[in-house]
Amino acid sequence: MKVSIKLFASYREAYGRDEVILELPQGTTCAQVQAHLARESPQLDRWSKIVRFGVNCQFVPPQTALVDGDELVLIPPVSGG
Amino acid sequence: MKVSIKLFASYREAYGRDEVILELPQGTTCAQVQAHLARESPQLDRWSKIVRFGVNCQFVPPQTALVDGDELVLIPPVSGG
Amino acid sequence: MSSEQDYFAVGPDPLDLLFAYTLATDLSQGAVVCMVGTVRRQTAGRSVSHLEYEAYTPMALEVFKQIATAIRERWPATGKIVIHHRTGKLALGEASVLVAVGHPHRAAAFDGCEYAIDALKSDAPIWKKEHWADGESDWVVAGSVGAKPE
Amino acid sequence: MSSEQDYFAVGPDPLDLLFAYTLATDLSQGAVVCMVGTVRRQTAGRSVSHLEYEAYTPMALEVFKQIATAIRERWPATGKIVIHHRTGKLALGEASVLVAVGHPHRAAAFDGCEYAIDALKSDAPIWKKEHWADGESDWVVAGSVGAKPE
Repeated sequence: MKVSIKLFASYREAYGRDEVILELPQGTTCAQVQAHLARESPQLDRWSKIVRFGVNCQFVPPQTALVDGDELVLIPPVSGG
Repeated sequence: MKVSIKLFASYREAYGRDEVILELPQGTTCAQVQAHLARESPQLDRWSKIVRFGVNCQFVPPQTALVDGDELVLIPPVSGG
Repeated sequence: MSSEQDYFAVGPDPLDLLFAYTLATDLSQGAVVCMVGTVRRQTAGRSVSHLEYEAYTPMALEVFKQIATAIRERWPATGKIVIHHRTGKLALGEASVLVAVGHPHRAAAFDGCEYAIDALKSDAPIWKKEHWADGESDWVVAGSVGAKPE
Repeated sequence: MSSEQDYFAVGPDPLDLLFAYTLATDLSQGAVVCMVGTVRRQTAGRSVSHLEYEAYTPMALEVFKQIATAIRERWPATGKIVIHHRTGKLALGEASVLVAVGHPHRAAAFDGCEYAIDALKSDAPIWKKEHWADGESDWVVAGSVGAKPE
């Protein structure tokens, strides 16, 4: 399945891009995507325990399975306001 | 001694004037002034228990004795804001 | 605590929120909280035509200063404080009172601003006369039927 | 609860307090409380040169809507809600966020407004990068040294 991953702030800088389109096996979870990216960019590791996930603009738990066409956003600690 | 009494809102309307200059014996207290005015305008009675007093722009207790030249304000329940 | 930064006013001119905000904010403030009280269409179910405010201005300004002092005692890092109350005739929807408080942190800005309006309503020598649509009018007495806590 | 009265925005344009206030007030409101967050000269003792905000706009707007729904559940008579957050580069003193809430009674307007900014700061997908005078910069992590609760 194809999923577009949106990266912001420290994730974008660590990974060097603001969007990644990934070809993933059915049922891959958000947490697994985070782990996959962290393997490629170890600096992402420092967020792995506190990153949050958004799918189609809604917060979802880390174990949420993604489906084809989903837009996943990895949300490092926010600091709006 | 001479004291100027300032009247506002329901007091002004009940008494028909916004200021009264009174010639009073030394040591007259704020509460006594209120009683004096209420004798002349019984409608003021309904406030007598909850009226507050200001002398020279400061809140003072009812038993405060006035001195010559003081500006006393009788403060019916306030409703600012 | 110097309070020359503050701005207190009581008078007939319409309130200016932007003016108050610009005054209340400066480079050390992280947050400015403003509260504006407006003339409501109805109070306690009775439809209002307009309001009239009367103030003993010199003492009201004195009370505003004391409110600012009290705020700084409780929230010492409070920056500027603006308290502006209108007098005279006010139509529906018009702003009757405006309070703005600046503080490096928002929680204290909220608390200081709410403290200011609550203290003003209990102590400032200002009186509100409600004129209802049915032609009747009366001075509001807090706690009486006509004056739900606003 | 219809929320078409609300105004939510995330974007680079400067915030407009008067616009927000005019939106938030209407004849049934007795009080409008606005909170404006501004770029402070210093955070945790380190002098700031400027800030940069980045947002995942579609989701931020979604979060704002959910915040408004939550406010109306707790304070049903809440009128209009305005939440506007800036993105891009901000100089010292500029407003980064503005929240305005109207309500017939001021206490609930204060509570709703404070709830909104607190919820925004914890949930909205918006990130702040602090650029300090010494040339260094970093994304703010709430609770870390660089980000005292604002």
